[in-house]
Amino acid sequence: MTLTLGHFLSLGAILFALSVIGIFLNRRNLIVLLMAIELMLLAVNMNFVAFSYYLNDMHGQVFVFFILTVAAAESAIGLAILVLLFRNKSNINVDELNTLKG
Amino acid sequence: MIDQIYGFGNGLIAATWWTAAGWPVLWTLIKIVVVVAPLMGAVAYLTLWERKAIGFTQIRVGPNRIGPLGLLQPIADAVKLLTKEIIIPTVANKGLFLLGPIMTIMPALAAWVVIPFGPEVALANINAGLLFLMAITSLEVYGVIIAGWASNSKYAFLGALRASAQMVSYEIAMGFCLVVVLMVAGSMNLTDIVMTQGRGMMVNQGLNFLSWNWLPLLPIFLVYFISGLAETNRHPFDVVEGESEIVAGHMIEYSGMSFAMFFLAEYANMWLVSIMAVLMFLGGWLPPFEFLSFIPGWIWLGIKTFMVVTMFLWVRSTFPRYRYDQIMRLGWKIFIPVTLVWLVVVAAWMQTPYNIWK
Amino acid sequence: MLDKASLIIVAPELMLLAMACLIALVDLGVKTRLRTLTYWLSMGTLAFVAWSTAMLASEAQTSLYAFGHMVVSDPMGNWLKCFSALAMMVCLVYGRPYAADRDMMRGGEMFTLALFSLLGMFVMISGSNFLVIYLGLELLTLCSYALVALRRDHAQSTEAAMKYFVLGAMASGFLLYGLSMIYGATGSLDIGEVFKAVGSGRIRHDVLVFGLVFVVSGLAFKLGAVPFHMWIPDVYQGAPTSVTLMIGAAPELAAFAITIRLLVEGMIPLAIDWQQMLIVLAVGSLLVGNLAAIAQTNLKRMLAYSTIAQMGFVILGLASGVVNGNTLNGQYAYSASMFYVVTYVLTTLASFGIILLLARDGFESEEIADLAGLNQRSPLYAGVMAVCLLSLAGIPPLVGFYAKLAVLQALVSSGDMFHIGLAIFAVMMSLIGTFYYIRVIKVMYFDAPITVTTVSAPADVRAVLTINGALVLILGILPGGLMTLCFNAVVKTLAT
Amino acid sequence: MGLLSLSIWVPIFFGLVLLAFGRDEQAPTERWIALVGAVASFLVTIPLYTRFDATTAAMQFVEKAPWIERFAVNYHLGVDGISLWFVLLTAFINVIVVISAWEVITERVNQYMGAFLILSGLMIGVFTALDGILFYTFFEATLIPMYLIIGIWGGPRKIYAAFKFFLYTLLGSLLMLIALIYLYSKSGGSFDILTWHKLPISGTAQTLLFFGFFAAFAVKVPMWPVHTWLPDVHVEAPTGGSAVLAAIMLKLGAYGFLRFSMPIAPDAAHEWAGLMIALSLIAVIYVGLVAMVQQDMKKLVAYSSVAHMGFVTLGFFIFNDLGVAGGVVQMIAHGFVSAAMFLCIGVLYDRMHSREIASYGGVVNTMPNFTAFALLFAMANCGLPATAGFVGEWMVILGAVKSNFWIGMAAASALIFGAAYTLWMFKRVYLGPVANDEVKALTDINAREFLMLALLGIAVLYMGLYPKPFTDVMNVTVTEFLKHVATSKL
Amino acid sequence: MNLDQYLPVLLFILVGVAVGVIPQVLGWVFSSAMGVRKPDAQKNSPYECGFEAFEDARMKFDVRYYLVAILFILFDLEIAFLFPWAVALKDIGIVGFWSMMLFLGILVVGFIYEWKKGALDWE
Repeated sequence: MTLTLGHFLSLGAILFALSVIGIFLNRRNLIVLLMAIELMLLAVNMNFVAFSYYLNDMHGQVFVFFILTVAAAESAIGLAILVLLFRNKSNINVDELNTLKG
Repeated sequence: MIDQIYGFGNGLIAATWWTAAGWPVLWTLIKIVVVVAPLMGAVAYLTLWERKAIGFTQIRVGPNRIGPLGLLQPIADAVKLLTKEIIIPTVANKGLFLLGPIMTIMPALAAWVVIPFGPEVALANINAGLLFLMAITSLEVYGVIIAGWASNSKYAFLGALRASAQMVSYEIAMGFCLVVVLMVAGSMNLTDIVMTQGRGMMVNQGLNFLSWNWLPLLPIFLVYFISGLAETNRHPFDVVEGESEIVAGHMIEYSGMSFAMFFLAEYANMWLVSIMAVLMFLGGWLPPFEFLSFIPGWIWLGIKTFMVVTMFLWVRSTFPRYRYDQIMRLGWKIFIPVTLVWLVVVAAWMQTPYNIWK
Repeated sequence: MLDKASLIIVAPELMLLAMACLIALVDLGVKTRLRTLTYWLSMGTLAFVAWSTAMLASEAQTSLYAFGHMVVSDPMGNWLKCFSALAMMVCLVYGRPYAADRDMMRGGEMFTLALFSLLGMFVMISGSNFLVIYLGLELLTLCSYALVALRRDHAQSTEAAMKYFVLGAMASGFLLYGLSMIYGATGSLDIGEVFKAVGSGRIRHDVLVFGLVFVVSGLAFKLGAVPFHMWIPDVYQGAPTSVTLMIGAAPELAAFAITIRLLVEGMIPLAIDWQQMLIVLAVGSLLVGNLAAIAQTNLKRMLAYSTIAQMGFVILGLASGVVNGNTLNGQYAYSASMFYVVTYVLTTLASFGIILLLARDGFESEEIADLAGLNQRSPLYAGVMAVCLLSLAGIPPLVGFYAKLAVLQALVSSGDMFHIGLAIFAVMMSLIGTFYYIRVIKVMYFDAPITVTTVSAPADVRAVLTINGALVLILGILPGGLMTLCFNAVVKTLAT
Repeated sequence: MGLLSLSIWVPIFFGLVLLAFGRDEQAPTERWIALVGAVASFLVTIPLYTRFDATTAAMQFVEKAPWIERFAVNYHLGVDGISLWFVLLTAFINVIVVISAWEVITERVNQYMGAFLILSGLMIGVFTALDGILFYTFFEATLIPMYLIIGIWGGPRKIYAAFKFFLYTLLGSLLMLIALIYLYSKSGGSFDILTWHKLPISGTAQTLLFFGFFAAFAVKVPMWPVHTWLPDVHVEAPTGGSAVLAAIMLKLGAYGFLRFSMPIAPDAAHEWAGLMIALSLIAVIYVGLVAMVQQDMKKLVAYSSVAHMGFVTLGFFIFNDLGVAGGVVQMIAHGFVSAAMFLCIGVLYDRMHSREIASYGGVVNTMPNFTAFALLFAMANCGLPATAGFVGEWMVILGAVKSNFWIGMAAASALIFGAAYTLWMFKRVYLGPVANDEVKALTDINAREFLMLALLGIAVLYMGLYPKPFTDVMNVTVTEFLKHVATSKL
Repeated sequence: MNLDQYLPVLLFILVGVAVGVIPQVLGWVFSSAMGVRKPDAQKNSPYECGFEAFEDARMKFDVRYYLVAILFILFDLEIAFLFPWAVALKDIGIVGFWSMMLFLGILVVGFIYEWKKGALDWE
């Protein structure tokens, strides 16, 4: 079996879908949410790398590099907010995020 | 001769699956075993050498009962560990608990795949060798964290947190060191890094060792070496397993062969850090003086690595243990600024006409 | 690559960056409660940056590219930058006393983060490459997350920060996924190249549209359009009001800019496809925003839903640029949207400014009922608030009316009955919107005050707030200048 | 600055000056400033009449300056025979309103007076605007001060009334906005009303435009069945608010028919004239009947306003000069009369704090002077000859008879209802024995009230006895107007 | 894509895993076979100075560990950016040098900032 662009894109799409499902269906733990977000960015990276390789164009990989950086910065901030939330509410359940309604 | 063996094996079975996939895999496995087996030996005997060396420092004899001069001691230790009961605490996460040691030993070994033992003598001569090394050694932290978490014991958990915080802190300083080396070598391939050290003004005068990276990058070399100590949780940075505070850190719930894995990994890492230091700063397999170049490169490599690893032991037997806050302070507030400054200095140096790494 | 011309083009950004770093460091030595030194340094920087972008905007006749087509400097972008810098200044003026009362200024992070988020907006606005736009966007949103969480011991704002973070990150993910598809289809990250590739017609339409769906959803998230609006009410309500202002005002300008860059400059040949999507978004936003706002008792939350509804109008303008493949209407439609966004920001600033002003130590003043009898306590501030709300409702002679007029004109002039129907729908919705706006006016003017304390404010807040409110009125009486400015900016920008 | 600009901006300027004042400590000063402002703004409108050239239908005192260049919107003002009197009427009523509020309003005096002055300026703007957007701006902007006037100084259900007023009228005008924008596109980028008058438009478009404008103006007039806001608002509004609302604001809608609906979409206007006439007749007859059963004086007068405005629209849509001119005259007359009626009620209300007819009776015994005025205005409201109310209604009925006897018949019959409910109310409130102790304690009107009622009384009588100045001014314009409307644009 | 050189990498990782697994299995087998494996409840309880564990070990822990983690992520990425730059420095010359100096400058600002804020203090 040879790997074609389609395979990589499918993988990317599956990862992306998984992460979206993870974000919407996860009702338990915020950490899982953060992980789903990371997964989403990785799915995009998969796309970019695949395209970059098949288009023979380095820009896609450069983009991936930056996405990785941003992802790290994002998770850093996400973690920081999570810690704050934990200190303020003593848990990190998604269901507990309910004081803002209307 | 090696080519002949390879050819022989290749002709052993006349089928395409064999020549295309089967034999290359087997051949690679053989090569891996050729690396791993001596490595395991070296690890085993490093434990003995450690005890001996510390003994000498303290004007003792060290182990001397089993075998001549205690040379069979490591084997005895291995047998003992092999037959000890493996305890799995009832409250532990079973799967993760068993995964911990594996995740610890695996990177310690897998990193060796890119280490060149001479020109053209590396299992995988990949062009991103240094990157691979960084990546795979970073996995080490997972082993620690998994072990500490899965044990479900306070000491293990605290130990794991402390160990991982320490390891990641020093990884940054170490990373900066690697960047500086990369910068002067202009390549991430370890073979290239060694080879670039064999050029320059001093080489022309036969004083090879003066053109190695350790001299122009002396601060970096020192930072690297000390970070290496901290990365491997060696003395004087071994608060992680500080017996008097948190007994054995993340490994406390482990016993028998599971415990031995952590042990093995630590010593394999010591070797790894040492050989890396040699490759990056001490000219790898290059002879220190031109007139000594008749001695084969792998011997030089061995000698240098042995000397560096002995320094680990020497440090252990000499220095008292650091406090944890001191460790973190050293990593963040001293090493990072120092490496950063030296990085800028070297980069600027390379922009001047006095660049010695053209 | 690193030529002098490029450096001049990004000079405002460089200045902002340098000063943001400097202010972060200088602030470490500042000890006063109100961080006076940091504040004035920030204000000086912002003023300078606003001035320099205005200079660039008024001098430039065409688009200038720098760093190998990575960034572009055009009149539209520079004006938007100028406005966002000014908006940020106003945010800082209004927000400082509030933040100081709420223990948000133990450090100068608010100023540093504000400057960095402004830098993010600048980068977004100037981006001529997917990568640059993405980086700007992330710089902005990352700073915004931190800003929302700035009130560390306040559970509600932390919760808002978490929601903002999760949904914002997801939005970036959507946008990126779409961009990756467009990149794959066209083979370039450069907007100009993408435009050429899309226009060539050689590219598979379904792939492009697949990517486009994600890009539009990502943009809709950032603009706060239904059905991607979930974060807006929660974040507006939960965030400290001074931060609500920062994320609710200037970033809308930047979001507008990237929408123009990506959809119009990059993919105008696909206008048929994205206009349909935008229309759905706009209709949803107008419907949900206006209807949900009625039910609110929290003023911030109500303004959040009103934002959604207002964004519906902006999107409506964007969706009426191309008629039957003819882009002639574009300059009217896009300049109408730009005018709408700019005036919306101006109005939002003043209305949140009032909320900030009325909030005292330990009292948030975010319920609509808290405004009761404001007219008796302070006719000036009640007047400013009334002017803002009526402007948002689109009552002449306030600036919001001309914004709506411009958008409706763009819709109607496209000529077909469908667009006229949309226009009628939009005005019906804005009628519903009027209801909740004038309800607030009712509370301010007709109800008896709960407290009789007079409203006091620092001199700078008072002055800026008065000017801000007056501007809403003055621009309403004389909207021509700003309208022409937006029109010329869009025309010049799209010409190249 | 031209005369028209002056008449718009002088009151607005004084209004802003008043708003800048602080609290009620300075109330006396504020009242005087308001009066000075109102009188000044009335004075600047007088030259409009004296210098008006009644021999031409063209726009006079035209001012034109670019305003929003992006949309080719101009600051374009002008008056013709139709709109001239409204400018003066507005300024005049404004003076009366200021006087009426003199002692009555004690809270936030500056805002009250300021709102009325600004409102007056804005309404003059509506009557003089020759640019679609300018017109719309003034038209809508009047909502804001009126909303506040009702909401702040109104009666117990003021909030309901204020909202109803605001949203009803806004709903209509938003559709007009679409129509304006549509015309802008059709005319190739012009908001000039006079250009629109000449613009050829297809039949369907005319119908749509007609109804777009209808939505705005019918609500404002108000025509049946969208009149329901008016009684509520009148009841709750303060006296001055009711007076201005009845006297001027209702005219904005009727004026809009003349300025927009009919000349821009003449064919549609003809086509739908039947509907308009039907609605007007319903307003005249049915609403007249409704008025009869009211217990609340203000409500009664409000319904009578609806009925009177029905005469106006009826006059417009029978398309002859008697009808149209009669409609315009009726508007002016109603401006005086309805204002006076509401002020009378206000006078009573200030003393008794009740608007129920039942709480009064025999007021004539304690307030003879006042009752004399009240009788005059009641007669005018019935449309008895020699009062202002007679002229317009008579012209409209004559016009109606000319076009269709039965319409004229129906309209004439409405006069009887008008007389019935007005006089019945008069009888119940003013005549007979003193009903109770409160009425007994009433004091007659003071000098201020006398002045205000006298001014209106003079106007009503003058207009009733010598309507020529009013009709002369508009004759040429109305003829031109009818000629224009009669020409098909298809 | 030339991945030939990565075959040994993959195999070596597998070997590494095997080296982790096999001795443990052997240890299990030997200890069982020799009868030293006698688990009991006390022996299998977590170590806590001879006491029963008072509470769950997954307790709240010091926020500074989070801080280290966050700082690590950021600095590690700086290094990730330095890697390609360092390799190519000889080719990209003075422009590359100054670009990275700008980058490092910002990094240093952040570093000074967090130092002064006390983020690097453990005590």
